[in-house]
Amino acid sequence: AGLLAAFEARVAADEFIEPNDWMPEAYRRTLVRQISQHAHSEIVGMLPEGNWLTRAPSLKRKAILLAKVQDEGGHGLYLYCAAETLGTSREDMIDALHSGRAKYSTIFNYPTLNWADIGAIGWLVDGAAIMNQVPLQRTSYGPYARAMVRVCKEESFHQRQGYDLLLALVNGLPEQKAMAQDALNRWWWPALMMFGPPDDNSPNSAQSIRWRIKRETNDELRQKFVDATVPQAELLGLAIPDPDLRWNEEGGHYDFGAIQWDEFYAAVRGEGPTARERITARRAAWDEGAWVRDAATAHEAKRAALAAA
Amino acid sequence: AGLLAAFEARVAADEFIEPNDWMPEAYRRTLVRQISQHAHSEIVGMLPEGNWLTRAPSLKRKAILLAKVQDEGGHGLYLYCAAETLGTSREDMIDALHSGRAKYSTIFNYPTLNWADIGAIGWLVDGAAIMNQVPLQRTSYGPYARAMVRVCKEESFHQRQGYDLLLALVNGLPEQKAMAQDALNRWWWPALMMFGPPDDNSPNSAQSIRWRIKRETNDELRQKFVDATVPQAELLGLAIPDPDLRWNEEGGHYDFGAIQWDEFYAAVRGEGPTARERITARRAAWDEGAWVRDAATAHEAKRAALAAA
Amino acid sequence: MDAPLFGVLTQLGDDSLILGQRLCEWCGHAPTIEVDLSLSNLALDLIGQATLLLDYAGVVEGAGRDADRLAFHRSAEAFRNCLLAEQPNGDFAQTIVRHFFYATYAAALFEELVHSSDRRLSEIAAKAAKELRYHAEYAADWVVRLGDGTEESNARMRDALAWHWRFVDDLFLDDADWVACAERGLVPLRQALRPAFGDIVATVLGRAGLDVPGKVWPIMGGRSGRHSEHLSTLLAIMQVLPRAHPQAAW
Amino acid sequence: MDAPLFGVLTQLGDDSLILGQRLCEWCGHAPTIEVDLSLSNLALDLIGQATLLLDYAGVVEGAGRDADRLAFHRSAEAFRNCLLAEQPNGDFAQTIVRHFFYATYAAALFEELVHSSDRRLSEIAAKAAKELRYHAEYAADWVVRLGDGTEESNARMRDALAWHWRFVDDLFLDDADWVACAERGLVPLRQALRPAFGDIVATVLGRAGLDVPGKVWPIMGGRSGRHSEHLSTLLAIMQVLPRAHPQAAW
Repeated sequence: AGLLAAFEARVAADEFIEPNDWMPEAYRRTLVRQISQHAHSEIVGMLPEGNWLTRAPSLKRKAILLAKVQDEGGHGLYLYCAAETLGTSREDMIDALHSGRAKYSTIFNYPTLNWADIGAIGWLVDGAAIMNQVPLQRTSYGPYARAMVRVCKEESFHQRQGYDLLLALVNGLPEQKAMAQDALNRWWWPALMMFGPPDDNSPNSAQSIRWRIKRETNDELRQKFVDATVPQAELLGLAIPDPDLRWNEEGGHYDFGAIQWDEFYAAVRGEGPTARERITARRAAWDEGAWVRDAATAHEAKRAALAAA
Repeated sequence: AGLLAAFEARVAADEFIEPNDWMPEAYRRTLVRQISQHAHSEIVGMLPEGNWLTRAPSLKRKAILLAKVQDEGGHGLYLYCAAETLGTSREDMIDALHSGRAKYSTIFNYPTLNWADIGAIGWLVDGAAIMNQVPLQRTSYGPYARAMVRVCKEESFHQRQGYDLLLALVNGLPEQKAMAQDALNRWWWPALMMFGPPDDNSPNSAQSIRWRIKRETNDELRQKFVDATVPQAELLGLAIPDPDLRWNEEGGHYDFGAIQWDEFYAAVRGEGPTARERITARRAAWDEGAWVRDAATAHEAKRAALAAA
Repeated sequence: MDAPLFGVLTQLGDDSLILGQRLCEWCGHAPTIEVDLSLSNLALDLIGQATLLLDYAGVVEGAGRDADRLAFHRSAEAFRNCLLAEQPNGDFAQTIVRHFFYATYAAALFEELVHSSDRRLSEIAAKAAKELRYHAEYAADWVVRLGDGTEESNARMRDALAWHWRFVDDLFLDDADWVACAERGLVPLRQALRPAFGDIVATVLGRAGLDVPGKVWPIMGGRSGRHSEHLSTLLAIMQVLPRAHPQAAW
Repeated sequence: MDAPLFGVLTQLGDDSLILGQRLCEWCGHAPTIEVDLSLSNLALDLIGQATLLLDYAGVVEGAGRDADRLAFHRSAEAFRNCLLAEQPNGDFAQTIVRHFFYATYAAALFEELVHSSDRRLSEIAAKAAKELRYHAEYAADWVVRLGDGTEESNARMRDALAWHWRFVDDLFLDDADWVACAERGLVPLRQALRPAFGDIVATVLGRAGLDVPGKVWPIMGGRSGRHSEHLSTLLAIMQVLPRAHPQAAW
């Protein structure tokens, strides 16, 4: 109990908790769940973008997208490492993903249907991710906070690139501008859902905030995102697909329409439109790569045996 | 010996030999080899054309090509049945194909690189096949001869369709005409090789001719093909890629240049440009279909058991 | 232009075209030669139907587009086929379940379309209905064979059912164009065909020793051009020549 | 136009482009995240090299085409990449063997090209040579790991060697354009690089417990636009957007 009080005091004082420090089991469990879920999201998130890598319409865009997807893989790696400092293994986490025990962001279960989707993902999805992640640079668990510093820097870069891709489209041919509008139409609502369920239906939020695992509520972050994004859409000349969206003069923010939470919960249950494709692709990559990992292990063992001899 | 003499007399009198008739073992072996090789060629031959089925540039051409490839599968089926009358099983023949013991026409180890190749295959490859097969309608083995009657009728139809495809191209845009010329450049020499090695290097020919398994020599058939095809190429306005080709007034036929027999023998050894693709595709189809065939057999057995109970 | 009729005809034609295109991919790769020939046959029927339906759609549109123009020069979001039709072939179980659902639906639909007040549509339907009846029987036979076959084939069928069941609501959606044409007696409502579809599915799966899948979150959007990721890659291949040579005739 | 130099630059640029495109297909599907990142890295280098080389080819041609125009608006027979580069990814062993052969050849080539009498080519080569040296080492490490790993990995490597060995003569072909440029001191003859290539292959395969494949009938044609069936489908995907919207900028 004294340990717990000391822990809570350190957290309240915005000190970092490090791997070898004492921590409550619930704190550890929550972090493992959150960090591994974040790692899985980075890895699964490579797939919807990878879907257009082979079809990027210019060499420059192809290189930018390659570098972006690579960054995401890199984020996945540091996040797995951060989670490992909490005493879980990468294999266990991957197994939890493949068996459906672990979740990843519902956003990656939506399909990428045209080239503008790559821009919309950068602008909206990375944009929402940044809103979620900026506060996590000061989250209470040290390795996670430090990973977030690097992740956020790269995500901001991706967001600008996504916006730039869309700018080229809206300034292009009418059918290019139509692609951009179509992408916004499809990604807007799923992006708003990325902040999670509304606060009145988010049972773990209070404790996570007390423990500085989260630092702002879902609805606060969602509002920030809407307020930041609406002017950007206007600059692109694209219409946000929400007839109820309007500026609230008193509140100093945008009011927006009702979110289809039944769709969100279906996606959380793994029933999003491309959920089966995503998890099938990840499992196939893992299973078909087993012989490679086995071979590398076997070779390493032989080398070590030789070196020891 | 009396049996053999009687057999040879019947064959010499152009009578048909039927499955239950006595026949020399060498005759049976030669026929099994030739008929199954012909069947394999039909089945493997579906692949180079299937390669463009998904890319046929009009719905009409797609339907024509579908019907053509289907005919080829049908030919493969009757020919396997004809070979089965000689006491071999379809599974054995397929196994011989997949293990490399059995051959198929070397022509199908060349790639189909543009849409005009589909026309060139119809015109040249089916054309050469017809030259080879028309005499086989009178081959001494009854089931084979009867299969050939149907095959030849359909092949003539395919040849006209191939020529028609090329006519559309040579009357189209310059880049379409260029496709047609490119296809002729690549398919001409392989088509000439379809008649097999030159007579002075074709050891089994004499006996096959005596037994009416063949009725004309390789070189005779090749000459016929050249003489029939050159005027057709002229009608298309395409150049045959042979600087030595010229009309021989005295002989009343076309003289043509030297065939690269080393390339032919490489193809026979299974080293043609797409030989590995073809056999890999056939093996994969067979292996990946094993569970389907097993399921059908199991279901049939259960049904039979129920019916018997 | 009669926009609702154009919408209905492209929905019908695109279903046939895209499913036919998928079946073309099997050519030379099926489990037996007999199956290879059967799948080509099914594809041939579907490509034929697509040609008639899209040619008619072009006439209704009145903008000079024929079936080829519609097939080879539209981008994915202009296609109005159901999501079911564009699903990847997967293994043979996936192909069979997809075809079973589609042909069971389409056979019933085209049988009704024979009575359409639109003469040309009714004539197309008369031919198509006969073909699709055979498709439905062929697919149902394989559903039974594979469901009842081995443990492996049964497991593969369960996966295939789980994959495709999510697209059945999309298959039966009556969108605004469809409803408008239904009100004019041109087409039956798809929803009206659904109970009979359910009965056939239950009967056939019952014979196959397979359970009818439970309720799932439906995946929708085909009729309004919101497709899966699979359609655009299918079109990249299918349309490659006409796109590269837009002025060419073939 | 300096046609031989244009030919050489498109040969070089197309090799990078097509192999880079192939590696893009791995994205999200590699055996480990680390390998996924490495393959993206290799692809990124190759796409960068392709951009520099094809942009320069466009300048030499003087017809207003830039790298994108050359990459996205040529048909298969105008591509002059080696057959090796366009081979399908297959399993990871196939990808590694393809990359090992290519990078071993290309690292040596670009190291020589640093001394080209053409200043722009020499500058491009300086950057590329460093990258390709790393590619060759990365691939060689995996050749050893997989050859020496398990029975299965060794068997897969043997298959991969048998598949790709047939394309090595094509890789080293000095066609007329190449010879003309070699005579002007712009490029080294590829044949001159072959003995060193053979030595490296023998050494690495030796460490991997793999035999150098014996003599086979070589498959030729890449440099003159006679490709395998694999290139046209790769291009159908890669070029789909610029072909559908020829006037667009991206």
